[in-house]
Amino acid sequence: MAMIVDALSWVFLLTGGFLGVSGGIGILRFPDFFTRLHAAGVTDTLCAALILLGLMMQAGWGLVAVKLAFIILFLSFTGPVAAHALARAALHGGLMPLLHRAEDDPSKS
Amino acid sequence: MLLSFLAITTIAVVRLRDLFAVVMLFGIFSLLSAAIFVTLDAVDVAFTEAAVGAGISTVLMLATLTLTTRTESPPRHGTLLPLLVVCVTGGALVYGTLDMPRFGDPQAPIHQHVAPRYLQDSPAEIGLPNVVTSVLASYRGYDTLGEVTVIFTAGAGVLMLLGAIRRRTACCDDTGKGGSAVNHNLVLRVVAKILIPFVLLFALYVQFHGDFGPGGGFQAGVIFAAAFILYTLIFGLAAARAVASPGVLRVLSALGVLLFAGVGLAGIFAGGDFLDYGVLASHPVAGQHLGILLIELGVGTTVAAVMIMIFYLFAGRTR
Amino acid sequence: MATVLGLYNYWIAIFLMMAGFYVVIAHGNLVKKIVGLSIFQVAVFILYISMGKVQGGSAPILAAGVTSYSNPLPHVLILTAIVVGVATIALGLALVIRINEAYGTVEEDNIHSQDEPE
Amino acid sequence: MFAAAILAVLVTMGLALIRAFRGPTVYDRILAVNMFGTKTVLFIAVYGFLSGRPDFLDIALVYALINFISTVAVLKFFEYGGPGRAATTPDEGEGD
Repeated sequence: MAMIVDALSWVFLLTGGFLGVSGGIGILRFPDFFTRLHAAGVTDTLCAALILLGLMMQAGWGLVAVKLAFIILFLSFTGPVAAHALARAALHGGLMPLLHRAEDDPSKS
Repeated sequence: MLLSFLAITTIAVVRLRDLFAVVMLFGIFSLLSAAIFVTLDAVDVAFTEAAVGAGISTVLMLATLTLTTRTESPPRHGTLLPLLVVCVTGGALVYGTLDMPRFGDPQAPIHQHVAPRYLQDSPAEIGLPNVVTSVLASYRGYDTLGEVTVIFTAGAGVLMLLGAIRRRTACCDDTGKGGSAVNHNLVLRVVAKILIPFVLLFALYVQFHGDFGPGGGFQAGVIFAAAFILYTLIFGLAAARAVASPGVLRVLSALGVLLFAGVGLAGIFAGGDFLDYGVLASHPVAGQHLGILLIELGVGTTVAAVMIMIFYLFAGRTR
Repeated sequence: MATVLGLYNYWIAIFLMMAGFYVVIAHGNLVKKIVGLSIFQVAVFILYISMGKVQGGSAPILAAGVTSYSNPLPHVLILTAIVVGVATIALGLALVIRINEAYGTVEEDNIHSQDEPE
Repeated sequence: MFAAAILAVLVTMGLALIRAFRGPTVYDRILAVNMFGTKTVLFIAVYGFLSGRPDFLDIALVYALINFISTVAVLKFFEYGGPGRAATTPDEGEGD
């Protein structure tokens, strides 16, 4: 049982790390702001949640796990909200999505 | 850790650009330095730097930027001379470090003097696990009282500078608010409503848990202020003023300092020295606990009140 | 090589300090100067904290089973210094705002040139 | 394993940093800072485990909070400021 939890937490940590890096590459490589927001906003929350979940499994029950749960809760509230506010502000500020480039580009965050 | 350092240096180099970007980079800079403090075992410091450097000062700088110009005018005369001065000073300092003990050396002089005493005796004398708190509040209580007074004075100074001319901006203050997209953003409002109570609760936890883990009055005060800043940002200045009016804040900021000093005086009246908490209760350790709790409360009150007050003043100018 | 590694933290702190110093003396914009000032402050913080670190030590919060702690004294000093630092910055920014109201600019050169004709 | 996670986080931090330097628009910079903040939270959490004393997650919590607040603050002030000066906001704000 302990080994399963351990292996699962490793999987979570690694997946989280991979998502983080892919988000980082995305924020660097994508052509315009909204696609970058898409890359960052989606991966960011999931990556954080996965890594923290992995840590939670390593920690076992206790105050540490509860604190980690709070951080996950907090991040999953604030991350998307910040991304949403950012997209709105950018649209409001006159930044238009890059529509003509390709058909899969119009990014909704 | 070395990587983070490297990143910092690049930031420091690249930061010479338009002011808005400078402030954004400064936010990153604070976050990075706080992460470095964590790796250097200074968890309390990281706590404070996170809340203060990344939070409050970035917000204040942004407020200033909206009041002044966004870009820096390029013409500067003679960058060569300052560069020379800086290089010479830096060279001298680097030369000075050659004599310094190596990083992390346990035999360095700094670790031989008072620190071992704090580490060894404070469990018996104060009885708190967090040595930083016991040094801050008890052994170095005078210093901390001085710091709190400095903060109070700074708050009074900002009040003098920015609080005076309210009449001209007062008209816009009422009409111009509530308009922007952030204010109308339903998602933000709802989430903020959910989050703010938890933030306040967390501030209280930090305040009273500071004896056992990282935390204490300074950090709790700043977090408390951060909650109010969030409220002000989303619901507008008038709403925040209705919750915590500037008058109340002024009284509170003074009250915190007075509480701190009052605990010190109580020590005198109880037969000990100024800021000697051992005499406040029947048992010295219990007295220390009580004293530290009270002065941390004083610190927290002052810091929170002054920070909120400063933010109100800056925000009041912005409108 | 050991020297370089052993002093790396200090050198980075000095580099940051000098960067802040350079911004303060070479730039005319007052907001920029304040940013430089706070960089300088953070550099001092890092210098102090690196001096307090003990190799193999742990955060100075007493716990069972941990024997070596980093030095708590610099932490205390810097803790209060940070809060005082932000108070200083707030005061400085308030001054900048008032200067901007009085002169209509935050560039040092423009302020000087406005002062001179009087 | 923690080391791998922390390495991933550090790499992401670096990438976000590059975007913050280059970012053509202000929003790119805000996005990069926000992302950087999240990664800092993760860094601190994982580092706690790496160093064997995972009791200091309060700091990570504070970071998450501060990061959110500063993002909101940036957006707020940026909207008020608009591209030019701040002084002209009242009518603009009402118009929305």
